Amino acid sequence: MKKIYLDYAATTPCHPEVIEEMLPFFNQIYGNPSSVYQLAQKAKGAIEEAREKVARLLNAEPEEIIFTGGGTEADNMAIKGVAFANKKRGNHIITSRIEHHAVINTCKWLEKQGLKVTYISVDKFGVIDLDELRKSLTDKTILISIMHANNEVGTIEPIQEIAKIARERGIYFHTDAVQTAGKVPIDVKESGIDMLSLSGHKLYGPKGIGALYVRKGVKISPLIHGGHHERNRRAGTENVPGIVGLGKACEIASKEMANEEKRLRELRDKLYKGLNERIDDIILNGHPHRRLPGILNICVKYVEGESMLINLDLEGICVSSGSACTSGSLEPSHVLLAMGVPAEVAHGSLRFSLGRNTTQKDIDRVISVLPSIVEKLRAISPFGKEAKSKEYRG
Amino acid sequence: MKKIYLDYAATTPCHPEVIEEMLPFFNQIYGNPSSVYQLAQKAKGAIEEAREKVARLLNAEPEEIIFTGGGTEADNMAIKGVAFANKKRGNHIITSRIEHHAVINTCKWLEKQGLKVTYISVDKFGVIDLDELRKSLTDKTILISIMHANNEVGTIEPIQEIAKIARERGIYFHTDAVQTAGKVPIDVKESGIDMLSLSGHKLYGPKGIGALYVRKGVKISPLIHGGHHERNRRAGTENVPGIVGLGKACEIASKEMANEEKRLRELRDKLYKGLNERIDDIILNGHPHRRLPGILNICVKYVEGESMLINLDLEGICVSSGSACTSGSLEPSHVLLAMGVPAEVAHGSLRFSLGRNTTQKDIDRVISVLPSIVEKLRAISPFGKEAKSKEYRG
Amino acid sequence: MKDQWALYSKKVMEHFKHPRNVGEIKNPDGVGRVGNPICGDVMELYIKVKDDKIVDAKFRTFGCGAAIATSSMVTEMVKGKTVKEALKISNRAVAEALDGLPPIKMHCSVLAEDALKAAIEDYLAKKNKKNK
Amino acid sequence: MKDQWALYSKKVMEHFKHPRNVGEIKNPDGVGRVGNPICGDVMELYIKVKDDKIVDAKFRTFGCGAAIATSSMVTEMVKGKTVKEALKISNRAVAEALDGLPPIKMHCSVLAEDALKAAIEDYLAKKNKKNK
Ligand SMILES: Cc1ncc(COP(=O)(O)O)c(C=O)c1O
Ligand SMILES: Cc1ncc(COP(=O)(O)O)c(C=O)c1O
Repeated sequence: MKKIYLDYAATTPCHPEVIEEMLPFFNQIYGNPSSVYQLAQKAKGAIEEAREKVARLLNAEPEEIIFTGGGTEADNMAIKGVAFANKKRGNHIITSRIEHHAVINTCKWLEKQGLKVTYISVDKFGVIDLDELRKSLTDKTILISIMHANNEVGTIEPIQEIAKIARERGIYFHTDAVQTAGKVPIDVKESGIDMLSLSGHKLYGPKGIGALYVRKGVKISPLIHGGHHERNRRAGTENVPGIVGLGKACEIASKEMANEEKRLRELRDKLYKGLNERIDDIILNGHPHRRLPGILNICVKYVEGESMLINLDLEGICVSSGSACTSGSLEPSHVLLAMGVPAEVAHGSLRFSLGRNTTQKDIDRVISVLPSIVEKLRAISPFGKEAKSKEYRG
Repeated sequence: MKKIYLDYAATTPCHPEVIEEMLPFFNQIYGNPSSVYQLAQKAKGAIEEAREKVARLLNAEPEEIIFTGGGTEADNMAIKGVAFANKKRGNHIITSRIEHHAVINTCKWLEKQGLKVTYISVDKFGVIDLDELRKSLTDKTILISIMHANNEVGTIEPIQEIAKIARERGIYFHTDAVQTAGKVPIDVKESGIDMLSLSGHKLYGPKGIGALYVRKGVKISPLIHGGHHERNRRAGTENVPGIVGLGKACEIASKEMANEEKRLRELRDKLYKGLNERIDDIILNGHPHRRLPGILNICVKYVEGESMLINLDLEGICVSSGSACTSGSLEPSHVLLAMGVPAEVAHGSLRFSLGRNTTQKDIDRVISVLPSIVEKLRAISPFGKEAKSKEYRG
Repeated sequence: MKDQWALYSKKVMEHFKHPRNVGEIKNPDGVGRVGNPICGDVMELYIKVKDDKIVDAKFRTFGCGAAIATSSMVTEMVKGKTVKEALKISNRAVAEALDGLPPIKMHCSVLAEDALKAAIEDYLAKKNKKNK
Repeated sequence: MKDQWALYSKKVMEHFKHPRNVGEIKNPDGVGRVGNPICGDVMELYIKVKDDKIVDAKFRTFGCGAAIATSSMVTEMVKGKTVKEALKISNRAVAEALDGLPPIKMHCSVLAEDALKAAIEDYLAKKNKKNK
């Protein structure tokens, strides 16, 4: 059975050219980039070339790119880095209710350290409330951290407007672009972004590598202390193969993004249309068009997400769910809740995320397989009989 | 010209079996370990197997192993983790003057955050002063962090005694074992170690992956916040290939360590003997026998380290120097200075570190090549004429 | 690497794929409903009792794979048992009968135990009423 | 990947491998000694001056690759120059003549400039004394 992978927002396979590019750095050009001899300087050179490629994807300067151990580390570094380096300027951070846990839990930790954090609401499409954001600004605000696009529903936030608000008040603006880098165009200069996180494994690069863009002049302190690596901003022997792989992935993305964006959007819309025609009581989550091209998030009423997901897996189809049960907590997706989706409906969410290898055939297969899975589970569900009736609380 | 790599303490090439083991995880078993479907659960399973292998190398329990982005991150996590989680118990940390910058600069940063840090002296062999350590204990001491073996000179510290002192007082003991893991036996249970850092790329695993052993019951807070990964102790999508590679590297090390230790010790001692016979005015740094098997650190008087190093590179020989000039600062090795080596002599240090692929022939080559390099540089040096004279301040 | 790494045991998957005793019992002797749709799992368990023995059991469940499998398993386990015996079925027993559950899913087995207890209590309450 | 990634340019390596003008000048007209062994680099620069023109220059250096190469280069550059012209040789000019130095090594070129200045000052001081 051919696997149909529709969870590209969770992680992506490495692009074959990425793997090829990385391989020599495991046991041929293996020198420590901090060393002086040629074997090491070649590794150092490869890092600098990768840095240029990452910078080019964002229209940044190479010196503004800091390699990290992933997207989560980049988020932590940006937020804690600003918090610790700007204590004298203030102690207030603004973020949103729909951020990734890498941002939310970092903010929660900072609250325990005495900082104040405001979590801005979103509308039913998952778009940040700009008025609420403006009103929550104080003299002590040092940072606004709002994601570029949400990882569950794909809604793209008005970051250019947010950047403007931040810049007018002399507040730093960080955006978690882990889901958007390499998927939609980003221009840090034009957008007025001060800091931006991205992650290798979301754009066909390897896992365990990421980058933080930090605009020249932004004051942040390191998250990881030690040697002089990354211009004293992130210590630790560089993950040379990972960095080289991320560089290659960014290079490929720069070239292929425009075509891929269009292709995925079409496939995704076909998928939704097909499912919507064949399954009753499904809801589209996220903004109808200001949304990442590859993401389709729906709620299927009266059934729970994981049980659909496992049935799909039995058919060789890999998707994800914002369902609580996938993480072992009882709370369903904080993103859907923030968008006003009732908890019992939110439990029935499914996220399809399309990518490089997704074909029309894959989409057709899902459309043909999911309806009978839903039917079967609704037959087991105590709410199944309520389908189409008004009794259901959803 | 065949490369002679003698900088295994800086980094190692990946073992071929490590690369082989990692490869499928780049684009075959590429699922995100947090996902539910089989593709992902296989990746999760591979992580847990790797965790067992790392645990076995240290005689730890698998749940006590946390994967990190490298040795530096592990050191940061241990020290900051204890500092932030034990604020109520105290604010004093004891470490040594010869720690890696990953430890020293983390401690310096904590000092800026208001903590107190004592840096213990070492004797001329680089062995920690246990009396000074005992005397510096206070009611507020929450952590002792002393490295297992020093990365520049290879001296092995009396960690069992230190662990005992710590345990008697209910103080946590962390050891940076980045240089020793996989090189000499470690038994965390028997030694009474509470936390231990190791790094993949020092033991023929990949760069950008490391691990922190944290004994059950030790209270530390995460360094990187976010998702539920690593039992809520280190957030971020797992670097699956890296983790698998580290696991394999630990498995190989468990098997080969004993033989390799003996072989390297012999080769290293031959190297020293050969150089000492052929070059005047060289000094052995580090403990004469309580020292890592693969490390030979010498000072060559009247010449500067980097200039030797580059001449050796021209002969295809890769070594390292504690010389200031390799890092761009003017201070020579803090380790040699702490051991009482005069600064002008410390500038002439060379570290040879032997490993898996080192042969007798490599050693012979170095012995035949280095003397003429030293001779040439001493002829250029204004102190060359002082060689063997008493005038030289060294 | 081990041959098979999976979230659920083969037994869990067996019961998930082919759940036993799905549905309702008309005129049941006891019904238990536990869980909460807001928390993501709800179990309804129906029992038919004859001479103090559970002769039939059925369920409906809204929940994850483990919730469905434990529901299926618990209905299998109670059939033929006396009410007293059935009351002794612990969540661990259900989990074990499924060759184990992942730690984060153990709460599903608790739910199964609770649903069974609730159904039996319902039966006992009704019986008491009748006897009075 | 670019063909050659290295710490030093080919020119630096050329001068490092085959440093020009190593040694001392007997009865020099000027000597400059700068740097400090404790900091890891010391340069000694000797000049011979005839009719206000530097006719010979030699050096001895304790230091890294860049220190040796800049010493070699600066001695080459001053030869044939008048004292006044030589005083205008900046550290940047030395670095440029070597096709650049890595940023962390720029201080070596400063040292070369300083050594040259010190040697010329020594020459001028001696000359002044003689002239008095
Ligand atoms: C003793 C010691 N500690 C820590 C580190 C840092 O480890 P990593 O390079 O994996 O960050 C190193 C090596 O660089 C080391 O030798
Ligand atoms: C929006 C967003 N931010 C941050 C992360 C974390 O990145 P990483 O998995 O590289 O740590 C992810 C994905 O996991 C994400 O989707």
